Amino acid sequence: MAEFEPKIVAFVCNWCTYAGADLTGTSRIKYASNVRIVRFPCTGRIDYMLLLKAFDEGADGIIVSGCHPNDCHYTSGNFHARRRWIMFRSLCDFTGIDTERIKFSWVSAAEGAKWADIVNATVASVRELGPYSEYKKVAKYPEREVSHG
Amino acid sequence: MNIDKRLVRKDSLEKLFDILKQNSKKIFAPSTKNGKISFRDAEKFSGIVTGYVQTSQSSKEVAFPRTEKIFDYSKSKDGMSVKGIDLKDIPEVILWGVRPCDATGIGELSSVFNWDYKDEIYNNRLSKITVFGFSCNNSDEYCFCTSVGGNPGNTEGSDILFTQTGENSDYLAEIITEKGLAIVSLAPDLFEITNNIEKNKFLAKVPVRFNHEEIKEKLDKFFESKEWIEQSLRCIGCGACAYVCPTCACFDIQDEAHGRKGSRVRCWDSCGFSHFTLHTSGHNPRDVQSQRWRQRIMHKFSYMPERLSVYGCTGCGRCSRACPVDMNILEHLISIQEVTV
Amino acid sequence: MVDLIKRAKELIESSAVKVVIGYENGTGNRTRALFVEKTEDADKLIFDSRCIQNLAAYVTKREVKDKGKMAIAATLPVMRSIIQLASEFQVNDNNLLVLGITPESKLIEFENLVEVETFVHQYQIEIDARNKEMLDRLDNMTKAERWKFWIDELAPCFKCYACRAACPMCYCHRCTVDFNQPQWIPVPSHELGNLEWHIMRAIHLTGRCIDCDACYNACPLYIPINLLTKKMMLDAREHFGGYQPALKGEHLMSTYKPDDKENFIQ
Amino acid sequence: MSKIGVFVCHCGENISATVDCAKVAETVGNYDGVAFSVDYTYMCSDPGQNLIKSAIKEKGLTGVVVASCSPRMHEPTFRKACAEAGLNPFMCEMANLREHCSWVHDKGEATTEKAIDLVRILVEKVKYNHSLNDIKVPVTKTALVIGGGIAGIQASLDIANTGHKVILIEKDPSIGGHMSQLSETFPTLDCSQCILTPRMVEVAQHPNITLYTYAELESLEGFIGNFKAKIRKKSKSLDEKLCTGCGLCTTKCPVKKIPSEFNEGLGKRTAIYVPFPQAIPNKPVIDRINCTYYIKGKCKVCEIVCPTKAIRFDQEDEIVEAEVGAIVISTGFTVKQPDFFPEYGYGKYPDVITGLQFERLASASGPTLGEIRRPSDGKVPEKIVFLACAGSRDPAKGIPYCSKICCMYIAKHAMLYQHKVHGGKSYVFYMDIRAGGKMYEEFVRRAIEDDGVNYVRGRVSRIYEKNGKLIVSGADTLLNAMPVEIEADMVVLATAGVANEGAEELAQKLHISYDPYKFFAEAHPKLKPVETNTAGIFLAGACQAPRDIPESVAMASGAAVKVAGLFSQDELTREPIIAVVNRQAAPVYSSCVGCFLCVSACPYQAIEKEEIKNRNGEVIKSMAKVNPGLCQGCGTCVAFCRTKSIDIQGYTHEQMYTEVMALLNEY
Repeated sequence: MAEFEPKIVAFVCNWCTYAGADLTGTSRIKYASNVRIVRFPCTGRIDYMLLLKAFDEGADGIIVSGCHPNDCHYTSGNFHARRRWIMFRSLCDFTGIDTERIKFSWVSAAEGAKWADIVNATVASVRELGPYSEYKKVAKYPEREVSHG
Repeated sequence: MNIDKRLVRKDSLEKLFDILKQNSKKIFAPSTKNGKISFRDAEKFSGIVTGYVQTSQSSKEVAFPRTEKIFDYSKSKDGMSVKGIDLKDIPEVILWGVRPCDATGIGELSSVFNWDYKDEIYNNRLSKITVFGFSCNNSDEYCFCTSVGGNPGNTEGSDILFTQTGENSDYLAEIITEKGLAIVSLAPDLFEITNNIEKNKFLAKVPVRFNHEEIKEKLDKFFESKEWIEQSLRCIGCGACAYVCPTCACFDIQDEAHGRKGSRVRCWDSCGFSHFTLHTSGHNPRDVQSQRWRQRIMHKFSYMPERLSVYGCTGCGRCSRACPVDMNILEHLISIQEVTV
Repeated sequence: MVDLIKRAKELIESSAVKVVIGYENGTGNRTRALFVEKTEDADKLIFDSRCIQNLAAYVTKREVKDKGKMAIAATLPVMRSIIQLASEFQVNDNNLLVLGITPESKLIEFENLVEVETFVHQYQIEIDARNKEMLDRLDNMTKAERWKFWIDELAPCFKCYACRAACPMCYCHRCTVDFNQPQWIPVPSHELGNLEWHIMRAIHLTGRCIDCDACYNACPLYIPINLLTKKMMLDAREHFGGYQPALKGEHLMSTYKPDDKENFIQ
Repeated sequence: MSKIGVFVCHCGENISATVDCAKVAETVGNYDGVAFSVDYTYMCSDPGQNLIKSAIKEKGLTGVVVASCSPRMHEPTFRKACAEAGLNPFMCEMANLREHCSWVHDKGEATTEKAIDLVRILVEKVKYNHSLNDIKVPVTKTALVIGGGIAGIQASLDIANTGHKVILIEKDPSIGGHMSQLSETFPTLDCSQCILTPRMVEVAQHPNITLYTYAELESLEGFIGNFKAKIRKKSKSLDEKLCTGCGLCTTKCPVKKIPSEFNEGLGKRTAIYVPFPQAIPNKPVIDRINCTYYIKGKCKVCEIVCPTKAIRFDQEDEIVEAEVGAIVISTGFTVKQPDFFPEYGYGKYPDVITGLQFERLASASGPTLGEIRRPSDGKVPEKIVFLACAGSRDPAKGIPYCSKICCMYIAKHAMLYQHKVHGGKSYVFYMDIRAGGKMYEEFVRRAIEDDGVNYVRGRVSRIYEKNGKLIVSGADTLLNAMPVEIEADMVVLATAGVANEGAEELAQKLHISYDPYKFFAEAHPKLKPVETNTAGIFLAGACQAPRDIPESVAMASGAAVKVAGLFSQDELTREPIIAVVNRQAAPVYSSCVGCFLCVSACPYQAIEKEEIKNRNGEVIKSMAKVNPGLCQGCGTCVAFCRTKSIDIQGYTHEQMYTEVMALLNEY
């Protein structure tokens, strides 16, 4: 059986982390190809429901990343996002959703290397955790997979 | 067929349960969780509760699940392929401990699923259900089966109806249908021949509180009444009444899509919800709660008898018990009867 | 409650208000909401320890609101709800008069919502021992146990939305679950649909819930969903300091502090 | 039905070296709604762009996905190409196959798979894209400058010189600000008024500048290009048109003992007064609090002596309304007040003074005509002590920041003292000497080396009086914290520069943000130092943080350029990536319930209350409305809205949801 390849979805802001990931590219720093980036204007725009949707659809891990505090292009979107994450994480933890599968980070446009590190670390830790089968079971994920071969 | 009456010893009930289990029957019976008695898959006889007036949810879910897949679909370049659910996968089920009002409800539900289109999935589920009715020895202030044509020992809808003959006593078993007979044939020894037992004296006394025919007639001229607003001011518009009701049959069709694949599912819906009738345009013919309350009563006591020749209410009283704000349907029906149009 | 009946009669008679929302005796030992529009109906008003329904849910109900100025018999949780509703611009002094009922069951009338706020702020929101114990039990579980606990507890939920309907803060005309382009929360009441609905409900009530337990009391299936909002309230307290509904307060979740804790962010 | 065109770029070999571009194009070409799919060496080249343009025309494409480099690089290029072919530019999306895929992963199936995923996400997203049009906002080409110090003066002149109208308002009777109070300026020691007053005159005479002194902002509404300001012109009790500024009234006024604000309390003025001789406008105002007529109801000496009968005792405040397109805030700063330093005896000992007071003593136009004489007895101090960081850099005092200008002006003060008092001894207590700036360090060294100022590194714990001397008791940290006591004749405190009183209220009126010290906040600490969070409102000078003159002037010119840039067009064009609140047919109108939590979440104060009224004018619904002039499109409101009533164009609920679905499912 092939080694488990985690599916990682990254929700990033346009101005810092997306640009940071661009810099990773420009700097030709290699990282695991398991991650797929979804671009948002700002972390403030990231709806917590989208994180759940990613798990619904079979993601094994999630990265949420934006500008460092005080560096937000929109001055305070990331502060608002952070407060939401605090409560969202707390609720996830309380309901038993695996918060170890959701990595939050600040990656600036200058931190190309940090982006590669974040991705690699997330892929490694999710690989360790294995497929998120508890959630997939509730989301009837495998059933969907096999129903039409 | 003629109703065959047998005696089942109190102790034989567990034996019957075990025999049915040995015959790999799935048994749904009332059990308690979080203080609520509901029909659940019963593994052991000891888990089954007795002596309850009514389960908090009706047994309709076994025939009409709150969520059920109708078909799977997938899209490809060659077009769309649809795969219906395999009816063979639907299990044979014994519904144990159904009160006569619920058993009657099954008939009312069936009339909705068969009046024009014959709903294959529903009918298939129904065909695989054997209803073990249990007559009511007790009732409470919410019960009003007798006002809507039922009674605590009504055989309608049951395949077998058990009536306990006094506290801690044996059961009178009325074998009503072929399905019931089939059960008897699995454990013929447990069903003893008996003299004619007068079951009525063991049944709960449920007084007749209103005349449903009269109510129906009244409702025909009652549509514009202010009474609806008065009655429903405290209604908060949830769907608890509809979801515990044995006859409410409203459903929503949803596509759960995942890329090129997906499933179409049917799930319960309620006319009490404000968005139930919301049009795309933004217009909502039942814009306020009083209109939705009116719809609930009219549907059960006017539209259904008119179109399907059945009443949409079995008098089980569940909606009143479940209502978080004490909307008591019996009280409101009585007041409709009393109000002069 | 004689004082309340008397006051309700005066208010109706003088047309100071069009409707007084209070409690009356219901079926069996139950109590329920009463809407007094005529003085003679005021005699049906009662108040005792059974009266726990949060009547604030009615002040945003269209058919009640449309009657004109309302007065409401308000216990502490109801008053808290009203302050939160006022801070969200749903009620104001022009459309609502509060007839307060103190924790000692005394009638106390307020000139305006500012006075209600002052009164309410004398009391902290406390979680009762039974629920505290449940929360502790959950805290001591492993993540997997908590997951199982909630999947099992939420399994019977058939999405009748009684919790939503009974909650004074769930006054939105279009709830997120009613939003279908896209369909954020699955409509069916399967495991996923139930989990996501209750997570969303808890998040939307974070910083707004005043812990009246109306959701739990309304649930026809006794699902302990109030634990979710209680936990959110406790955690919000821990992270951002205590909160009380306030007329001109900063909303907990639509504001921030530059030094909010972020030890989980890399 | 969508007709999407997908254009996969090889970027020479930058992408194709690790990604099988042909396979990407082929796979995606099979997806629903994809009408055209092709790979090509260089999509950004002319032939590449022509490929896109002709496909749009020939295939009637409704959406385009260019799978190439980062959208941060070429999104404008491809959107423009689409527009040229007649497709709305916002129907074009870019999949980042280079920076996010080919450059960071090795060649292989997984990399090509990822490339396919990235393209698929955007193919599905673009199906939900809508044609968007740039937002046009008309511009009123008049600027409002608030505060007539050097920053306000510079900004006004710069804007006025580009040919645009300026309204300059100043709360005091004269423009000039703190700079007009200064004696000489560092590091050149040229006379402050000599360089300032010509500018003041220029302001007064400039045809494009309307000057309102003794005036404050009452309220502000509107948004970039379209502000409506109400200005309160406080009553001067004077008909300015008739007044010739002869000054007779001020000489005859019987109330002569009012401490002069201009002289920082070291001189006196009359009740009807001109703050200083070179004031602009050089016309008096009556200080109603101290005027005998207003106190007792009689006097009117000024009215009697006025040759043009210009005095108006019954004059009332006047509210002037002005429509302006941009605003420059240059309200400056203030210094910490005396009661802040009980340990230094300020207020208790008359010879403990502030730096600003010293400026007045050293000024040729000051109360001592430029001679350094101490306030108590007018003696020339033989020993003088300067304390740096009086309040600044002291978290315990609530001012953790450095006031920035003090190190330089202390050096200047000490130097001026040494120049004026031959044989005098001066000491400076300092924490660090911060003299970053052109010729600044050299200036400080001159004070120490050429003029013999004694610099002592250490803090002063207290100042007390003994035998007519001020005992300055501190420690020299460079000498192992050896206690130092100096018997001084005069002490000058370099008091912390702080935000003006009322800065908070002004910020709220203007809907701009401020920092914890109540200084106005810039939009970005590095890249937008003169912008505020509110589009169309700019900052200049010390209202943003303590600033020296060259910095204030530079900021002012920077702000002026921003204003001029704004005024260079008749209409503002803004990207339509902004939030919108949904609107529906009656009776729903909108799913918004008007809780206005979004208002507190919005960093730009771009959300306002909209009331929907029926025919009788009764409000039937209150709901949120996004001001397209102010919204910057961050989407913070979107994630807050419980009813999902706000959406952000270009990143809608449907688009983002679809991206996540497309990412994890087969299509």
